[in-house]
Formats: sequence, structure tokens, C-alpha cells
Amino acid sequence: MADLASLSDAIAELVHDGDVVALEGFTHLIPVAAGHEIIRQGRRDLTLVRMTPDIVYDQLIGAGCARKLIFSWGGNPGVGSLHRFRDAVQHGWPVPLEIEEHSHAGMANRYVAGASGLPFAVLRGYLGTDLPNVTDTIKPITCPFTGETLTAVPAINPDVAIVHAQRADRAGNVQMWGLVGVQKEAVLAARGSLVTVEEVVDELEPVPGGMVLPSWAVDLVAEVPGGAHPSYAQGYSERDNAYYAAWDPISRDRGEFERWVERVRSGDEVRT
Amino acid sequence: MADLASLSDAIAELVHDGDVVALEGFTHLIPVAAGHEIIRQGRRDLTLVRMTPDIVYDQLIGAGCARKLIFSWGGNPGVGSLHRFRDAVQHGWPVPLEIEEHSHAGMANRYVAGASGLPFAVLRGYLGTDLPNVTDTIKPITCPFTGETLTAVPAINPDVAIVHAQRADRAGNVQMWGLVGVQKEAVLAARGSLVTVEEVVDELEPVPGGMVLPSWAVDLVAEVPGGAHPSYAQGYSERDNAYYAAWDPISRDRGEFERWVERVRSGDEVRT
Amino acid sequence: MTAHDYTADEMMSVAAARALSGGQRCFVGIGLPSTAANLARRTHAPDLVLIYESGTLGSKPDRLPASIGDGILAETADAVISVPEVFNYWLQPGRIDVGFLGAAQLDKFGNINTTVIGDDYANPKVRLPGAGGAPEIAANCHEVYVVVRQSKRSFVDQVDFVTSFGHGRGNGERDRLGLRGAGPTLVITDLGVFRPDPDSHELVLTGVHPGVTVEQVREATGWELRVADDVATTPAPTSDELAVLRALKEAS
Amino acid sequence: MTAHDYTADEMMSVAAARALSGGQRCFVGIGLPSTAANLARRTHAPDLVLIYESGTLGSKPDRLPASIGDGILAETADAVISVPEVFNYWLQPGRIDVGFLGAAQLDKFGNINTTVIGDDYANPKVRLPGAGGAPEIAANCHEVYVVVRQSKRSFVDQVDFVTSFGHGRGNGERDRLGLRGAGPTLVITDLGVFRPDPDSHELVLTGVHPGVTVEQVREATGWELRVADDVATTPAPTSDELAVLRALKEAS
Repeated sequence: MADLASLSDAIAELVHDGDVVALEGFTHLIPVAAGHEIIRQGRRDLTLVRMTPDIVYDQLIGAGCARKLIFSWGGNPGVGSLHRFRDAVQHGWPVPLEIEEHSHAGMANRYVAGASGLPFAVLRGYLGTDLPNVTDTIKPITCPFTGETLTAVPAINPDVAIVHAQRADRAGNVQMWGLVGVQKEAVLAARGSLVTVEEVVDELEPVPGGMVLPSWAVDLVAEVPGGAHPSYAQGYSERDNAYYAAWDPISRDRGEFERWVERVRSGDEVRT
Repeated sequence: MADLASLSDAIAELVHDGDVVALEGFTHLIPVAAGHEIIRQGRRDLTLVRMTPDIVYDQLIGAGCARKLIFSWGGNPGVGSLHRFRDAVQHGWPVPLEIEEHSHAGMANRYVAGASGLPFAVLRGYLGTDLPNVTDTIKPITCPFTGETLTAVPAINPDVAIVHAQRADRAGNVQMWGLVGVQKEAVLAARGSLVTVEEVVDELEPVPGGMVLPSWAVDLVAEVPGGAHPSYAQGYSERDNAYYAAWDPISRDRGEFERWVERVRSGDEVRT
Repeated sequence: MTAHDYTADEMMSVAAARALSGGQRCFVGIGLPSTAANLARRTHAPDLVLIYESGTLGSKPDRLPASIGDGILAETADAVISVPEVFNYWLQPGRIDVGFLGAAQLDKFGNINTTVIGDDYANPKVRLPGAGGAPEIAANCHEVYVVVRQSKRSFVDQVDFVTSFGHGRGNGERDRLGLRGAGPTLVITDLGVFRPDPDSHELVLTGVHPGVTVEQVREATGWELRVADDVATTPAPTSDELAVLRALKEAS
Repeated sequence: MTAHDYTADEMMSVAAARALSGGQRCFVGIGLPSTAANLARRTHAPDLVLIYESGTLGSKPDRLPASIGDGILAETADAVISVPEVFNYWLQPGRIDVGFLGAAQLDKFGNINTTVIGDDYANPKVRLPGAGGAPEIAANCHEVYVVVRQSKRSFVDQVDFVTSFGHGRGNGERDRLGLRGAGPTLVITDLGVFRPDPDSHELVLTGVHPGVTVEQVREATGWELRVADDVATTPAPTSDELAVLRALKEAS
């Protein structure tokens, strides 16, 4: 059964140097506060996994937490590039960043395989593209019935998955709704999991479009109101589009960025 | 976009002699009225597909509509055996019935592959059992990354899938909730589809646990209140356990059964 | 309380219920397993997590479900999911502690047959319902408990058809196949309790229910039965267990 | 209305919107494609079905979504599903009529690059966002429309990296690969309209926007441009189209 924990205790317990870590969230419900706590605790050599690395991954990469990124689309949505990500890939600053690059369909299916206890997934993907030339986790596979050739990708089973949800009850059952992305799959694929939630409630009222992750499928739950900021939690908050825009100049400049990191490390980073 | 049709027109349009037909429903929302209409229209040589063939398949088989059954569990749930199914398998009455037998996990994944436009699915299944000795649609497959051997099953893509749902709007968008079994997968795997619904409404109010199949993923919608009887439609009706029990003596006796079929053909079969 | 206060079926359900403990995740087959699992949840194991193949996680019915898809399983569940999801995301990766199964035929090595009686699959003596979820439940749960009424016909040397793999022909065959779970570790019948020998994996009688003799069990076993050095006698059902069991059955 | 009443970007969005027709299922990339698709739905194609890779089927936003996961896409959708489901159950089997994509680089055969600029993947001149959903959108939709601002740098003879396969090196390579959809059948830029030659699959200029000359298009094309015998001139945006487009943008 999931235990309730503080965010700092949860990160200290679950995230270790060198771990494979997935913070998932498809624009909605991104566990940004958890990412900042990882920066604060100074984790190193992480393999970060995410379909859509956006600014929280830019921050983790810029802060030197990662040695590798497994992903399918990296950007500051609606704004532009991730400059810390680019700087790490193109100039190895502050540390070199290895990348393993897929498509969304490939990444989604890698999580599905991970959640399903299978070593690989099959899809109609990548055909004709240059991705198999640069990514060795894309291989052909033959249908044993029709002889047709399709594409296989290996399961992702992170050491820890972190997601944000609207709420949990005191027993640690987690409820989320709206765009749920690949969060369930990430949690089920991972060996350990942390869910940050907007609030812990006595009882989870059913919600249209709601999904429940039972307590016994989650390791730790931390109550972190606003923990998805600047992304949003449907029913709780709006996306802070200004923050995304404001990130661009910080991200472009190493000095600006280092001052930002200092503020996070000292706990001064204002959340809203 | 889905068209609204009467049940008899829908069956006439979609179900043809020799078709592969899946009437799905995992105890809940079984499209029984549609099955009776197939009997009434005298379809022959159908390949019937269903994870859990129960009394409506016993009826279709007894009425001589089927030449083959693809399934994973056949019985009268909570009561006992399907005697028309047994009679067809063991004595070829009224016509011989070929069977292709899987496990639930295998059948569910065959539908998933069908819905996904893939020729096969992979699972951890059947290992050590006698099923691969009698069913040739179960084959080993090797993971191209780990070398591990798993099991492959081919996609099911029925000519037509028929399911029952709580309601649809006038545009043909379908809404169902409660135990949804493998209904979405069956509809998406099929070349044609019919959804019978308890009622057609102006607007689909969101419901906790509800799932919507967009109009453009469905061919025909027929309003058939009570169309799942003796199974149930959560929010609309209760399961008629007495009907299941009453089926047993009818099913045991060819004469009793033939009188039952006569009543269905003449339209006299009382629904509730 | 005397032996006449409860039936052999009731003793079996009570003994099976007792084998479950709180907090376990239990994948429940309909019929005898469901009766026992619900009894456990209503007595000593209130936080037992019941998972049904119809797609319910954490069902908490207050009566016995009439079928695997009884509405009460969905209405009282923590989560209702699709059937593909229950098999792929929840059963297959080994998230379930105990798979709780019935059997039409069970053999000496815990293999289960629910497919056909008779040697010829194409022309069976009796056509049974088939596999359902059992093969993958038996493969992927950490362990499997089987509840079955015992007779020479149901308790056989070798099943006519291996629907769900137990220990194969024993002696580690299960490990060699690479199956994840430990397979059948406990068999409970209306006469007694059996566990596989740790090496040969042959089922050994380790307990008898009150009033049942080892000789009676032998008579109802279709192979030369091995008997443990110490055969325990199952404590009779308590009045509380019987009351809850009967209330569950009456309510449905 | 004169050429000064609208921008080249507005002309591009209007032209792209017009290419869509009612009832079509359109898989919409964020940015220019999303602008055009929403404009179409708010003008001549009210029953256009918009599908976003964040897992929304039939979104009906009344403003332009700020991102692929804008809450308004979920709140106005017929159905909200998981990301694996949108790719596996809806895109992959070929249920979508039109995949509507942008591009950082597009080549003569409609191949799209959104990965790296430069010849060396490991040490790129510019690191772009990557593939996202585009490779499978390009592979599995019945056809693909590309909307892109045109320049010699974005309109190249051969992309540095094939992120999403268009027609490969042409002459039926797409068919030979066994891809299901027809691939890019239409490219709309801020200067004009291109369609692949039916045999060679090389992009051919078939239309120019008002006030744009073929020579200007040639100048902004990184290969020796083929021009159709009849080059149409795109009708200028109507005041209604412009009003709706601007209202959509203002609201977001």
C-alpha cells in the first residue's frame, strides 16, 4: 500500500544517483515540484525518460542531474526550444548528455510493454525514417502468422516513475482526470513510484473521465498543492503560459540559468 | 458517421451468411436481442467470436447459425454448461461446430491487435498448457532485444462486431459504463459494427467510468431497450438470474430448444 | 459444535478463506474461489484486495457475486478497467499475490483441466467450459490456490488436458519453463489440504478436515497418495465463520 | 481587399484551412496545422473531427490551444483517451483521413525533418525538438498535408534527417516500403501550394498566393523547382475567414 510522505523524503527515498527516472505528464499534470526537489537534492547521472521533456527537464539537465535522455519530443511547448537541453547536447554543458530518441508512438508502446511485463512492444512505426539509424532500440520483427515485417521497441522499466495527480485518499489510492497521457503506464512500468497530488482527501468522489490507481500499485504519495505548476491540474489550476514564456530568456543564458538554479537550491524559487 | 437504424435493418445490412461475427459483452451489456434477430433472419455458416460465449451463443449455435466458434470460455454463468454448444461439438447437431480455443488473455490480446491494426499480439501465455497442441493460432515469438521466447496470437478482425451500450446521441456517438469488457476493442477491430443501445438521447451527459465511442467509429446504432436481457445494462436494468437458470432445461432438450427457436422466429419470444 | 453443524462444502470454503491473509492481492475465479475469498474479506482479512477478470480492482461485494460480471463487483471496486487491461497491466506483470482457481480435474502435480474430459480433444467425453483466465492466472500470480471438490474422477494422476499449468510432471519443470509464479502451493478440497512436495512437486496430503480419515482421502484420490508425516486436522468452522458464509450466500 | 489587409502567414493558414472538408478526421499537429484546422472547423467545415496526440477525439476549442495539451482540448472533446490508445487504436489502424503536420525542414519529396540541422546527428548545427507523433502520423493517415513557412533553408533538396517519411526519394518508394497512407499530398506555404507529381512524387508548384510570383517561389526553394503547367492563384482570404482567424488567435 502507498505511504504518504513529504516531497523531500519521497525523493530522498526513491531517487538515487544513476537511476532511470521518468517524470511523466503530457502537458497536463507535469510533476514539476518533484523535479525541482531532485535538483535541490543534487542527484547526478540520472537517465531521464519522458515522451515530452519540457522545461522541468531543461532545468534538470541544466542543473547537471542527467547523463542521458530518452525521449520523443523536447521543447518548450508554445514557446520554442529547450536551450539547456541544446547546450548539453551540442556543447556538453554542464555535463554531456547522451540521447536515445524515439517517436511518440514508440515511446508510448515502450511504456505499455513495461507496464505489461513484456520485454518489447510491436508497432507500425519508424519505417523509412532515419531514427533506426541513430537509435539502436528500434528493430524489425516478423509476424509469425502473416510474415509481415513490423517494428519492435524494448520495454521501458524505470527505476522510479513520478507523476502528478489531482488527489489521493488517505489510503493512498490516486485519482486523476483530464488528459492522462501515459502516466498510468509509467507508474505500472516502474519499479518504484511517487505520485504528487493537489490534495489528500477522505474519500475519492467518482469523476467523469477519472482514473484510479489503487494504493497497492503506488509506493509513495506526497501532497504538493500546485506541484504541477507551471503546467496545470484540471479542476485545480490553469496553465501558467507566462511562466513558459519567461523560461525562454532564463534558459538561453547560462548565467541567468545558474542564478535560477541557486534560487531553487536555496528554496527561494517562487512557485506561482 | 453512424446511422440510426432498426435492429432488423441493421442485422440485414451488416450480417451475411459466412461472416465472422463477434457479439461481445463480458456478462454485462450482452447484445442478446441482436443475437435473436440473427436467428430470426436465419443466418448460416457464421464464424462466431466471443471471449465468453454464453446463452445467446448457445441459442445461435443451436439454431444452426454457426459453423465455427472462436472463444476462451463457454458456459451458462452461475448455472452450468451450454448444452446446445456441447451437442454441436460432441454430436454435430444441428450442424457440426468447429472450435478455435484460446485463453481470455489470448482472446483479449487478439482483439487488441485487431483494434490496433497489427497482425498479431504478444503475451506471456499458454506456456506449458495443451492449448497450443490443439489451436494453431498460438505460436512462439522471440524478443529481438532479450532473446526471450514469448507467445504470439493473430489479430481478430471480425466482419462485424455487435455490442450493447447504455445510450447514444442522435449523431450516433455511443456511451457505455460499468464493466466494458473488450467491447471497444471488438468494435475497433471489426470492419463493420452495430451498437444496440438502451436509449437514444439528445445529449450524452458525462458519467463516471463512462467511455465514448465516437460516431465515426461505428457503422450503425439501433435503439433496443432491454436489448441486453437477460444480462443487464448498469443504470438501466438488473441481471435476470432466473432466465439463466430457466435456460438450462430448455438447452438440455432438443425438442424444448426447437420450440424455443420457433417462438423466436415467430417473434413471440417474450423479452422480460 | 459438532460435525453436523456444517457441510463439507462449508468446511472447504472456510479452510480456503483462512489461507488468505489481509493486504494480499487475490485474483478470484468465480464459484468456490469467489466464495472463499469473499468470506476471508468479511472475516479475518478485511483489506484483502479482490481482483476479478471482468475488470474490477478491489471489489468489496456484500453478497456473493452471481457471475464474474455481477454489477456489484464494478459498483464496489476501487477501479473498473477493460478486460485487456486487467490481463495485460495487472495480471501479466506479476502484480497479483494469489490466483484462486477452481478445477474440473486436478492432477497429482497440480495441473488443472477445465477443457475436455476424455483423451480425444476433437471427440471429448465431456466438453467443459474452457480456459477462461485460468492459464495466465496460474502462470503469472505469485502463487496459486486451488479449491475443488475431491473425488477419484476429479483428482487424477494426470489430467486429460492441461488447461492451466501447475507443476507439469514435477521435479522443477515449472522453473525450467520460465514461469514466473510458484504455481499451485495449496489445494483445498472438501476432505483436506494438499501441498506440493518442495522437490518433486507432487501434491502431498498435509491436513484433513474434522471427521475425515486419511483413508477416506486416499479413496477419493486417483493416484497413490503421499501423506505428510504430520497430518494436521483443520479446526472446525467457527460459528462466526459459518454465520458470515451463510449470510453471504443468502444475500445472493 | 488588398494584399496589405492580411499577412502571408494568414494567407497560409486560410489556404491550409480550405484544404480540409467537413466530416474528415484530422490528426492535428500543434502550431500552424492547429491554427488551420481550427479555422476550417469555425468556417466551412464545422463537422471536421479534430484529433490531438494528447488523447482527444473530436476537440471543439473556441480559441487556439496554447499547446498540444491545452485543457480546452480535453474539455470540449467527444472522448479523452490515453496517449498509448490514441496512437495504437486510432492512428495506427488508418482511421484518420488527414494528418496535418508542420516541418522545420521539408524536402523535394515531402520528407520532413524536425530532428537535427546538419549532417552529423551527434554534433548537430541545430538540435530540433524531435519526432513527436509525426513519423506515425505521416505513415498511417490516409494522406498528409504539410504547412510550413518557406525559405531556401526550410525547403531543401534533401532533408538532413528523415524524421517523418514522405515519398523517400520518390518514384513509388513509399508504396514499396508498404506504408499504408498516401503520404504528403499537399504542401501549403506562405508563398504557394505544392503537390507531388503522380509518378515521380517530386513536389510541384501548383499554386501561388495573391501577389506572389513563381520566381519568388523559386528563390525560396532549395532545389530546381518544377512548376505545373497551370499555376492557380489562391483566392485571397475573405473578410469572414480573416475575422474568424483573428478572433481565434485573440482569444488565446
